[in-house]
This record gives sequence, structure tokens and C-alpha cells, in this order.
Amino acid sequence: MTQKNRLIGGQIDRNATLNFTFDGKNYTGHPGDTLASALLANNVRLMGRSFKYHRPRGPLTAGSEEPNAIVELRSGARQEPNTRATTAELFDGLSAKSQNRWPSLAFDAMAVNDRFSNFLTAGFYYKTFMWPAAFWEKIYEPIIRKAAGLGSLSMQTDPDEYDKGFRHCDLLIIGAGPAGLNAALIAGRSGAEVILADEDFRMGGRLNAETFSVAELEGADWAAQTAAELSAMPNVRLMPRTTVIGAFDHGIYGAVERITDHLAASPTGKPRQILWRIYAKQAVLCAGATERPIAFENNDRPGIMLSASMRAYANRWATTPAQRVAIFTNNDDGHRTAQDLHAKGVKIAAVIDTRPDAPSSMDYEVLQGAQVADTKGRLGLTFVEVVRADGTNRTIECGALGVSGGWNPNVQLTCHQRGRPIWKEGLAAFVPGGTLPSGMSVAGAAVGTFTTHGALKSGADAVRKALGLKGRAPAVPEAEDAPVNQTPFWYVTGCSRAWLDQQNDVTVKDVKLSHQEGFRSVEHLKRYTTLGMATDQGKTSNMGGLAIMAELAGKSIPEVGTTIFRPPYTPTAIGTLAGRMRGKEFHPTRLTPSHFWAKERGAVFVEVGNWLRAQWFPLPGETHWRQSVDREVLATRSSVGVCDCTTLGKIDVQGTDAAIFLNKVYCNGFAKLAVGKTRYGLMLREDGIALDDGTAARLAEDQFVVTTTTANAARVYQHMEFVRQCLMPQADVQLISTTEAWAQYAVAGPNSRKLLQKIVDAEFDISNEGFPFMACANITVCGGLRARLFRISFSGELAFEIAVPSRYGDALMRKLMAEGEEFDVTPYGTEALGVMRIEKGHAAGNELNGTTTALNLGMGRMVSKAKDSIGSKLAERPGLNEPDALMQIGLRPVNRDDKVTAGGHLMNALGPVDAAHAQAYVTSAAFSPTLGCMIGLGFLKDGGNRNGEKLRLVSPVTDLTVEVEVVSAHFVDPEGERVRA
Amino acid sequence: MIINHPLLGPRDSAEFVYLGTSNLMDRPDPETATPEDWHDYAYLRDNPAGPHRELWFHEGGDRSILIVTRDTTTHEISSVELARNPGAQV
Amino acid sequence: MHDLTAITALGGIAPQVDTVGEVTLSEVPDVALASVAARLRKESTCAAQLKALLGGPPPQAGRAKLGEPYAAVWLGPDQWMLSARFETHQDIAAQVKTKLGDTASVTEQTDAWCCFDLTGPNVRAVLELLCNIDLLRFETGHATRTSIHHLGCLVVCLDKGQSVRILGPRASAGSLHHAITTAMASAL
Amino acid sequence: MRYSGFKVIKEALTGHKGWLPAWRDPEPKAHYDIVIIGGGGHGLATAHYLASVYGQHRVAVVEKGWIGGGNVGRNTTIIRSNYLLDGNEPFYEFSLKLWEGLEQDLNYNAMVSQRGIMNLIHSDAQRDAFVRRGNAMILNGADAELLSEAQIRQEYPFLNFDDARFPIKGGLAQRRGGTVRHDAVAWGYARAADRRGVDIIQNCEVTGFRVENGKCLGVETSRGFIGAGRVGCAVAGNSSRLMEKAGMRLPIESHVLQAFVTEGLKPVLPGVITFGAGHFYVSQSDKGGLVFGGDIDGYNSYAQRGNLPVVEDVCEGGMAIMPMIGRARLLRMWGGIMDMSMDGSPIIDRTHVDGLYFNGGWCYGGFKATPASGYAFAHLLARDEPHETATAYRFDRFRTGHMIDEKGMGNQPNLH
Repeated sequence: MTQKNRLIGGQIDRNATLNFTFDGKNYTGHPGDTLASALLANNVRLMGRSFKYHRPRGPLTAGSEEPNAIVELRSGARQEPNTRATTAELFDGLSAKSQNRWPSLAFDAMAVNDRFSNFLTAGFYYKTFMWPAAFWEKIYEPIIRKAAGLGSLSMQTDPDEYDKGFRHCDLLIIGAGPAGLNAALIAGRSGAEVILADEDFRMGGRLNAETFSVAELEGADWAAQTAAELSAMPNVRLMPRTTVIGAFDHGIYGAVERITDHLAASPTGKPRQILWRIYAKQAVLCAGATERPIAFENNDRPGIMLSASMRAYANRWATTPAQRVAIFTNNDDGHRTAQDLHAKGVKIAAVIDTRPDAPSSMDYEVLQGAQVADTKGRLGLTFVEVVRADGTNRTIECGALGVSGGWNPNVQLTCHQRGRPIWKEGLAAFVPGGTLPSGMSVAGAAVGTFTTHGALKSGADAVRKALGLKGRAPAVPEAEDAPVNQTPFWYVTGCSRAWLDQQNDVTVKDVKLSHQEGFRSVEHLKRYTTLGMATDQGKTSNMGGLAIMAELAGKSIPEVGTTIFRPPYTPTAIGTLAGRMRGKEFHPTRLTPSHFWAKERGAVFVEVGNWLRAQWFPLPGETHWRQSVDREVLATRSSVGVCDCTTLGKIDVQGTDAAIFLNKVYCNGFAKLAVGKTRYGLMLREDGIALDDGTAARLAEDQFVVTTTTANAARVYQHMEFVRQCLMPQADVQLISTTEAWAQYAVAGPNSRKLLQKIVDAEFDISNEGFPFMACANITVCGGLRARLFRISFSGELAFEIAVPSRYGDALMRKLMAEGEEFDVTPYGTEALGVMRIEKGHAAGNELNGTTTALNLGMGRMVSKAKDSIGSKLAERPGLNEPDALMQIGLRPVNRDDKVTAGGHLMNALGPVDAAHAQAYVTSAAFSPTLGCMIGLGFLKDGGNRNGEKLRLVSPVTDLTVEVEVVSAHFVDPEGERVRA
Repeated sequence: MIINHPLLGPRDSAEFVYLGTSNLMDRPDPETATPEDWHDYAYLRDNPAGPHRELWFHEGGDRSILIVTRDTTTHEISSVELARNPGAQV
Repeated sequence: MHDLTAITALGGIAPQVDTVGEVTLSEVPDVALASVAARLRKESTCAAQLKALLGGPPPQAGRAKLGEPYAAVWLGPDQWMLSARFETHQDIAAQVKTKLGDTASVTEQTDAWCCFDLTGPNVRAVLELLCNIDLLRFETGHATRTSIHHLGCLVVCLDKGQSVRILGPRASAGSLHHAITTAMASAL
Repeated sequence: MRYSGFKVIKEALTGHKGWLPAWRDPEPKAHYDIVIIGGGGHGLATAHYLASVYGQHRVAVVEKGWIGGGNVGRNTTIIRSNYLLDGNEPFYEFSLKLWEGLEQDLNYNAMVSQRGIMNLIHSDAQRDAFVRRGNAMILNGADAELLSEAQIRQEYPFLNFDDARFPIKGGLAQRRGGTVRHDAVAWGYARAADRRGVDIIQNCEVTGFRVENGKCLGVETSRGFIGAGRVGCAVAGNSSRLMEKAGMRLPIESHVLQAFVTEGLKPVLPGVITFGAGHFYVSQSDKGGLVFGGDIDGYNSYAQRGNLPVVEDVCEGGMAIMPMIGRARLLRMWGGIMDMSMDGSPIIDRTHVDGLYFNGGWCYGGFKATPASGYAFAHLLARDEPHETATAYRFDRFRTGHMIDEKGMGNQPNLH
């Protein structure tokens, strides 16, 4: 029998044995165990070290409020730091390591801090380590950081998968103790859609930890029976292993369901955890209560734990931290622990009760009006020093001490929308108060109803109220209803190294110092001492700190106030909150209609927003991207090239007022655009800054096709909806995006018409006369496929854009390549596209950067004065029209071999080089194969009048300074003859 | 948050794009407005702590722009209308 | 007849089919789509024309009208998405426009979307991992815009708990397909 | 009382009896030369520089709650001066220089830790923009360094290089950037100002301004009227509410920004990393928690709490760029109120009321600006003229069209 401290009974499956290791040592446990219960059964009390002083620690609790017994669970990429041994379900092959210790848990060199604790008081670091300044990063901080932190990450990619989902219900019940189970029963029978969530893997809450009976059954059996009945109801969904982490606005709850954490490995395709967003019309919080400790000297030794947790270990997990235990209590609940452990054959050394009138017992000694003054035992409790009512001392030998200071309702979720709990004098505890999250009510111990009967009843009442159930209330199952007498007793007088926050090592002494130094508000106390900031979120520590601060300030606890509880209720894995949105699936990917063809061609792709676009098409033998891009440019300018420009936004604008509408959103005129014609348009934001540019093609009197830049497609569409619905509600205009409906290709170059004539059906005349520059039409291609043709050019060459339904895009591209062979047709990518637009001086994203006006872009005259359009008025502000306003210009290096860099700043040929003397900056740059040198576009103060001037382009961050000349932005075909050819 | 869409019922606010104060619908009359009017329209905000009439664009839904009256201190929503015809009973 | 071969949104010649357990996801290319938006102050005449076309009043908010040759889904105020078999309605926009004349703006939407049918018992378990729909109340003939892994989709309930049709942006068909099949593997 | 290692040792050996309150708790006087409204980082810094640089000693800071309870106590602690525009960069660089000498100036260890800040680059357009920014920084006397993908791999091997939706193509680093223990900034300024005679008056809410024929004579408070020669408002998150009492409508919307911290972990992050393409930035505190955040929720709010969609958005960004944090647990999330200005840049200026001055609209850049904001505001209050680094932060810039729009998003505050 290796499990030395295993008791009789309990809700574990003794028929199966599970092997596991802790710090490399082998142990056994049973299904139903947690890591902590199994270790205790194996007589292991020491499970961790504290954060600051590295004090030896064992479990304080048996639940998710645990501050001490936190370990690194699993190993390799699945290593999970700071995992509570008290909630980690045992599985066969589980391996765990203790953390924040070196070299070993039993001997931790850093424990020396404990010796120097007098120097390491609250906030000491704010008062030193200041000289010399440079030493902070070099010396002090590295030492502090080395000591910082608890567990460690594996630094490997988390191999597990996570899901996120949505569930809707009429009623969400949080917590499946007596209140929650009875509530669910009544709600379920009413036919409502119910979700019952509990963080534990076994429904029942405290019923599993107590020996009470409910309706003549063992509490645990009643819980199991009720859970079974609920699971048979189609309208009730039981969610065990599910922690509701947050209550968000309007009845939206975040809940984390642990799917495979209790398994050795996840089945493929199955998530480790799921984040559920639960949409609940009503919610009943039955989260129970947390027992609170009493502060006394050295109250943090392994073996000292909360009394009700000790009871839970005995009753539910059939284990005890030691064979000889004592209890320190200020209320009757501590006596229950003594009774239950005694009944299971554990020797009760004594019950130390602060109350002079404490009940006595036949089975063990009760020390009335006594207090624990101190404790002994380096790695685990051996003795407690007791001061009796008459002031005499007594040493009691025991391996464990159960401490019971009363209970605090678990009000956390009621505070998530900044509701403030209120103080209930009778209970000496905070209960839910203020404005609760909409639709939330609270029942059971969470609202301060601590008896089993009371919990069952208040659960029932809350549900009937929430669902508006009429008729006679069903009978409440028979259960104990002993009166609760909870009197405040926070700490033993005169103690100083008495722990309040066991993980962060905040003692009574620290709170007193904080008060002495003027950090007296709860927020200051918390921040100065780090009280309640540990992984247990202050569940067992906040109240003690508050109580002491209140006493020092001579105020009542509610006057001192409570810190706000924030989500999550328990710490939540980041992976769970991210779900599937990681790696390549972080954002959806948009593929162009020619993608699969381009892939065959060996294209190199680039991310453009969510789009993947062909960047260039390397040919065999081309070793550098520039070779491919230069070839694509020259081939297009000399014969014909094809580029997939489907990604440009396309918005179908229809209605009898479509032209009036576009006249409002574009700063230039559109009212008189003829059917069959396309026009370049510039859109301004209302603040007068350029929003986007593109073309609008008038396919019919009442129909336009508007194109936007790839980057701004969604924003422009939204902007047009705002104008339509909010500014022009009486205009007859309808909008819809058709971006992905059409595969649209630019066919550019002197031979583009010849190529298209082989594709476009004969009845359509696309000669220069029949289809001049800026013409547009609905046509058919390849023997009757409907298509759209636009004669527009981004490259500056004779060019067309042709569009067919997307499903035919792949075929059309292949057709263009085949028919184009005689012209050596060349597919080109976004790089060549970019080079050609710079050569032509077209503004793009780098120029439309959200701070430039039509004037800056050299389109000042485009802004029509004859009409009102969005942005035209605020564009007239003086600051946007100064005499030396920035103007778009072209740049070329004076020395043809020099580099031109986008992002470089422009300085006068002479004079200082600094921000104050900058003449503006370079927006775009590229090597122009056409001109045989690098060229750039940029903005320049008074740029309109500085043609031919020599400037210095400086880019210190890329270590570049070159002499450049200001030239026209239109490097190629400035007169625009080619596009009209 | 949940916005009770006049046509579609309760929808998660994540489906919407927030466009700011509903005052943006009161664009100055280009014929008569002064530069000061344009400045105030484009740049000044009441920014109340309390009920706030604001525009939410249902981009992930029916593309309606809604006028939502929401308390900025509690996030409580007291009314929702279609911007295109406010007050309309649907 | 033209000589261009269509490919499906997922890039195949034949539609893709995936099955996990008893649930099947099938790509459905044989769908033609056109959006219809009533012109201002012609809403009622447009609705009347649609009634004739659909053999019943056009669907209200959140609803679809299933049927042949035309089915319709409510898109927005006085706005619908009409669908028909692609085989017979390649030029659906033109066909519908001739019926509705100047009472409505009609726009071809066929290839703006990809279309998947998800069928089998426990479709609900898959959908609840994908989109925020109250599936308890998602009845046959209900339809809604929703977001699936950041993709704006249109989900139509063809048979409660048994079969839904999911329209998503065509260019992201691969991402949508991956999202659905992953959820199938996870939930089933 | 001076803080020092020796003092700490002495007190340790003598039972810590000698520690005095870090600042006094005085009753408000009837009149001060200057009253600052707002006991946050900016207000307290203003008081400190008024006393230490501008020789003003009859100064009070009035705070409606406890000092340091606003954004200085709820931010993600980052300091940097990596700005693009001339209106901003000199100011933030001035601020960074003040950070560098802060602890000696205050005799308080705020743990100014210059472990560097790194902005990741994911596209050519982004590189062009960051090159321009890096150049602007250097030309303004700050430091900037453009890193290649290879250099990033070297320094941050745990980032997602090989399975990334948006591959890392480089980064713009500012080595002098870093983090500061945020609460200590408020306490340090408070203590230093207090030692120079500044009255820090907590739990004293301003209920109105007393204005007679265009001149501000003082403030009405929950503890009575307090006369003042000049009144400076530095109440981030409450600017519109406060200035409304002076009859002003501001070019400001208040929005909620959420921030997050994980459980304590052994050190993994060298400095601050920002992943703009994924709305995620992160650093690691000296206690070991990963401190991270992303975008604002995007709607007007004074509720100091956010909602799940942004929590998920931020964590998605985190997992996309640092997939090794999947098993790190989020410990706490909270919200702060950002006064988002119409161009994303702050305002430090006079108002239409004589003797009433305003400091606000910091969006979520307020913390790193704390020293310079306090310095510049002190200058304005003491000299009635803007500090040389803050001349652009005028109210009327929207009237004249001199916006300072780093992000190029225009008059839509929630996009800045």
C-alpha cells in the first residue's frame, strides 16, 4: 500500500490504478483523484514554493482558489506552467514538476530570501537600485528577472488545437452544487432551454465533499442522481469541466470547456479546450463560497490548509494530509471537519476554537477560547503552538492543521460589470450587490445562504423568478439546515509574519507597512504590496488584507471597500481565446481567379491584405527577382502583358439617382458622364483628405461600376453606404459589391488590342474608333460568354481591362496565354504593375496615405467648385493650402547608378540635414527597366515649381545619402499618346 | 454587446462597425454653412457620459446603418432605429 | 456556345465532397445568383413582381423562400438574393431584370459566392463551432447573414437540424472549406 | 527623507519604524497660485516640474479619488519615441530623455527599463512607411534601427516565422524604448512634488469652475471652493465631462481600451514587441507576467470594461505571432478610458477662459508622454506660452487644417 494516507470511502474508483510522477518520482492514484489528492494520499505535503521568499508550500485548498500547490504539468511542447494540482484531474502517465525552485523542491537555494525577508519588505525595490542609473538594465534588473516568474513556458509552438463556439439558452446556471442542481431541475422540467455549467469534473459541488444527506440520500448520490435525470432532458445541456470565466454586456458569458485536459493525449482533430460564448436570456449564479483562512504566525507551512478543504479531501477523495491533524476555527464548520476525519479514523489532536463557548466533543479535545500562536516544521507542519484561554501555552503535535475562518460568497461574476458587492454584517462577508449584470440572479452560498436546505431553496426560488414560473413551488428536498454563526476573526493578535497572500508572500506586517507609508486605499494597498495579484486572484487573501487595513484606518471593512473582481474567473489559456485563428488560418485567404493557373506557372505570391497575388512569374534561369520583373515590364511595354487585377474593389451602383450620388462622393464631376464611358475619380473624406481613387464606368443611364483600390475596397463601400443611408436617404440608389463575381484582367501593351480581337466576339468593334480610350461596354467573348470590357490603363500603355464571371477566369487566362503566343504575351505580377505605375506617375497606397489632399497629389484642379461633394469644403482650410504645400513629384538619381529609397527624406542640396530642414519625403521607388535607373515618386514642398532642382535624398536608417533631381512624375509617355493609340 | 436590430432582432455587436455619433447625419448645408459650422460638425463631440445616439453599421448583416441610443456608462441600450428612416415602426 | 471551361470555387472541375461520420459537406457549383434591390418609391410594385416570379410573397427579414425555379433570401430592407439552377439560368440577372424592369436594381452575384451544403444528423454540433446562430430556433426556411471564421456568409436552413446551405465569399472558398471541415472533425 | 539602499538596510535592522508616508494628506488651502485638476501621472508630473523647474511652490493637485487610479495605473507600461510626424517626434523624444533620468530626479525607482521596442514589418508598403518613420526619428535626434528578417530571427527566435499568415519581413527597433513600473511613476512624482511643498489633495472632486468676466478664479470642489491664479486640467478619461463645466465641447471621444496580463512566467521576452498587422503588442513585467494589448473596443464608453470580441482579437494576434504562448494563462483583463482626439494627437493649450488650461486627448499614448506632458504643461502654466516641443498641440489646429495624424485615419477617433 503505497498510498499511506488513503482513507475509506470517497468518490474514487479503486478498481483502477493510475501511475504518475511528480518531480520524477513515481506514485499511484485512482480515477476521480486530482493531482493534489493523489499526492496527499501518497503522504506528499510539499508541492511548491512561494514567489518571493521561496517558502515551502503545500495545498491550502481543494479547488480553483489554490495559491500554493501549482506545478508544471506535462512536458515538452505541452508543458503547462502554474497548473493547480488541486484541480488537475489525474490520468495514467501524468507527469508534473514543481516550479520556481533550484536545485530541488526540498532544497531551494533561493529560500535564502526568507532569511533576508526583513530587507525585502513590501515595495523595497522602489527605494533602492537607483545608482548608478546604467546599472538597472545591466545588473539589478537581470537579477530580479532571474528570480521572477513562477512556471516556465516550453518556448515551443503549442501543439494542441482549440475551438470557439456559440451557444444560446433561456437560462444559464453557473455552478452545479445543491443550489445549481435544484435550479436546473426546476428549469428543466419547465421546458426552458437550460445550460448547467460547472468547473468541476463531477457535478455536485460541496455535496461531494460533505456527509450531509439530501432527500434521504447521501448528498453525493443525490447529486449524481439529479445530474442523471437532467442529462435525460433534451432541453437541458450539462457542461461539466466548464468554467464560466466572464459575464459580459447584455447576457453574453464566456465559458471554457476542458475537453481533453484529463486525457493523456488529445485524439486527432479534437480540441484541448473550447471557448463558448453563451448567450443567455437569464442566468443564475450558484458559484458557492470560498472558505477563508485565519492569519497567524507561520500559517503557511505544508500541512496547514483550509478546514473544509481538508474535509473535502477526506470525504470525496478519501485522503488526509496527515494521520494526526488539528483544527483551528472560529465557527462550527471547523468542527464538522474534525467529526468527518475522526469518523474516517484520522486522529484529531485537538480542535482549537477561538470561541470561549465553543461546543465540546466526546471524540476529541476542544480547546475553547484558544488561538494558534505559531507553528513548526521546515518542509511540513510538525507542531502548533497554542495559547489557551487562560493565557498558558501548549504545544500540539500534528502533521496537518485545518483552518476555518468562515466563508466568503463567490461574488466574482457579479462584479464583472462593475457591480460592487455589499457588506453583510450578520455574515461578516461581502454578498452580491449593486447592479448585477443584466439578467443575472444569485442563489445559494454565493448569496450567503450557507445551509444545504437554504441553497436548494434559493436555487429553486431564483429560477422560478427568472423564468416567471407560476403555481405552487415544488417541495424542497430534505436537507440539513443548521444555523450558521459566522463571527469575524481575521488574525491572531500580535502576529507579523502571518501570511495573507501565500503565493505572493504578503504578510500582515507588509499591510501594516503599506498603511504606515500612506498606501491606504485598497487600490494602493493591492498595488504596493501585490496582495491579491497572484494566480489565485486574491480569492483567499483579499478579505484578510482588507480587514487589517480597516482596523489600522479605524474604519469598517465596507468603508475601506473591496477591489473589483475582473474577468477571467480563473486564469484562461491564451490558446483557448484564440481558437483556430492562428498560423496560416489567422486570417482568411482570398485567392484570385487565376491563382491555380499562376501556381502552375511557378508564380511567386505575396500577401496583399487577405489576398494572395502573383508577385512575379520567374522563368527558368532567372535567379534574381529583378530579372523577372524587368522582363515583365519590358515585354508589356514592347508587346503585351496580362495581369490579374480582380482584387480591385468593384461596387455596382444603380438607381435613377446613381449619377447624382457619385457626384456627391467623388470630388470631380460625374453627372454628365456619357453611357459607355469611364472616368477617373478621386474620393475625399469629409475632412478634405484623399480617401481613395479609381474609375467609374457608366454601363447604363442608371448603372455604374465603381472600382476602388484593393486596400480600400471595404472602407469605400462602407463610406458609400454612409452617404447613401445617412446623407442622401431620399436618393434612389442601390449598392452592392461585385468584387469577386468577376475575374478581371488587365491586358496592356501595344499589342493588347490585337490579342483581345482574337478573344472578343467579332460583332464587337474594339478598334480605336469603335472603342476609344476610356470606353466601356458589355460584350461577349470566346463565342458568347458574357463579359465586360473597359479601355483604361494603369501601366500607361494602350490597355484594356476585361472581366468574365469568376468561374471562367482560369480558362480565360489560359486562353489569353494561348492566343497571345504569337505576341510573346507575358503574364506580369504586382511588382511589374508597381514599376509601371511609378513610371507613369500614378498615385497608389503609398501616396494615398491618409494625410494627402487632392492638391498634394497634383489634382487640386479636379475638385469641382461647381458642386458640393464630400470633403470639398474642409479641403479649403488654409493649413491644407499653404503656398509651399507638398506636391507630388518625380525623382531620379543624378548619378544613374545611385539608389532611390522609399521612406527617404528630401533635403536641399546645401544646408543642415535634420527634421527642421526636411523638404518632405519619397513615397515610392523602383528600378525602371524602361529608363535604366532607379526612379521615385515623392512629395516636395512647393514641388510644382522646383522641376530640375537638385536635392539630397537622405535615409540614415538605411545608411543612404544620394543626390537626386526633381523631374515630372510622368516618366513614361507624359503626353499620354500611347494610351490613346 | 447585443443590439436589437429593428428588422433582425438581437444581434451581436461584433457584426457591426461603429461609425460614431449620430450627429454625423446632420451635415451642414453647403449653401449656407460657415467654416465654423464645418469645423464643429467634423471635429467637435458631445461625448456624453450617459445616453448617446450613435451609428452602428451592420456590415456583417443586412448593411443597414442603425441609430442606437446607448448609455456610455452602463452600455445599456434604450432604442434602436434604422438611420434611413428614423422612428419608423417596423 | 463558348469554349471556356468553368472551375469550381475550390479550383476543381468536379465539386468537392467531404464526409465525417454521418455529416456530408458538398460544394454546390450549380447555383446562379442575382441580387434584387427595389428602387426607391417602387418597393410595392417590385414586391408584386417578385411575388409573381417566386409564386409567393418575397421573404421577410431573416427568412428565405425555397422553391423552383427561383428561390429567394432576404438580404436587407427591400433587398433579396435570388437563386436558380446555373444550368438553366447562367444569365439570371438579365432574366430577372426583364421581369422586374425599372422597379428594381438587379446585379449578377453568381460568382461572387461559393456554395456548400452541409447535411446529416447533428449538423447543429458543427454549426455551433462556426457561427453565432441561435440553432434552437433556426427553423427550416430561416436564413441569416453571419460570420464564419471572419468570413461574411449567408446561411440558409433547408431542413432544421438536418441540412443547411452556406454561401460564402468565393475567393475565400478554401478558407471557408477548411473552417467547416475542421469543425466537422472536431464536433463529430 | 531620502530613499537609498542604506536607508532600506537601516530600517530593516530597526524594525521599519522610520518609514514616513510617501506623501502628506493635507487639507486644501483657500488659494493656490496654480491648481491642477487630476492626480494622475500627467497631473502629478505637472506639479513636480512646476515645483522643481519653474519654481512654483503654491501648487495643489486635486484628485477626486486616489492618486494614480486612472490610466497611469492601468496601462501596458510602454515607453518609446518612435513617431513619424514633426509635430510629435520632438515631444516624445523629449519625454524619453526625461524618463532616462527620472529615478535620480525623483529619488524613486520606477524601474525604467530600456530593453527596447520592436515593430514588426510584414509587407513592402509597411517597410516603406517604417523607413520613413525611422528616418524621421533619427533626423529628430532619436534612435532607430531597421532590422532584417535574419536579425529578427536571431533576437526573437520564438516568433512565428515559418507558419505565418503574414510572414515577418523585418522590423523597426528603438533600443531606447522599453517599459516602466507604471504605478511607481504616479507615486514617485507625488512623493517628489510633495517634498517640494505641493499639496496633493485626494478624495476632492471638482464640481465646477468659478469664472468671472472671462477669468477663472478657482474651482468648486466637494471640499469647498479652492481659489487659484491658474487652473490646469489633466483628467484623461474625463476631459469632456470636466470641460463641459467650462462650457466647452472638445474634439475628443472617450473609448475603452482593454489590457491583459498573464500569470507569472520565467523571463521569455527581451523587450517590447508590436505586431501591427495583428493588433497585438506585448512585453514582460519584472514580476514575470506577459503584459499585452491591442486595439480599442471601438465604441464610446466610460465603463472601464470591454467585451469578448476584442479579447479574442488580441489573443488571436498573440497566437499568430507567438504560438508558444498558447498555454500561458490570461490572469486579468481590465479597461481604461482613452480620450481619443480627432487626429490621434494630444492637446496642451489655453482655453477660451482666461487662466484655464487644458491637457488631454492622449488617446492611448498618454503613459509614455507623462514626463514631457507634465513638463510642457508646467511650462504653459508657469509662462503662459507653449513649450517648444509642444507648439503643435493646439485646439485650433482642426480649424486651420494643421492636423497631426500619424495613422492617416482622419476625424474618426476610434481608428487612431
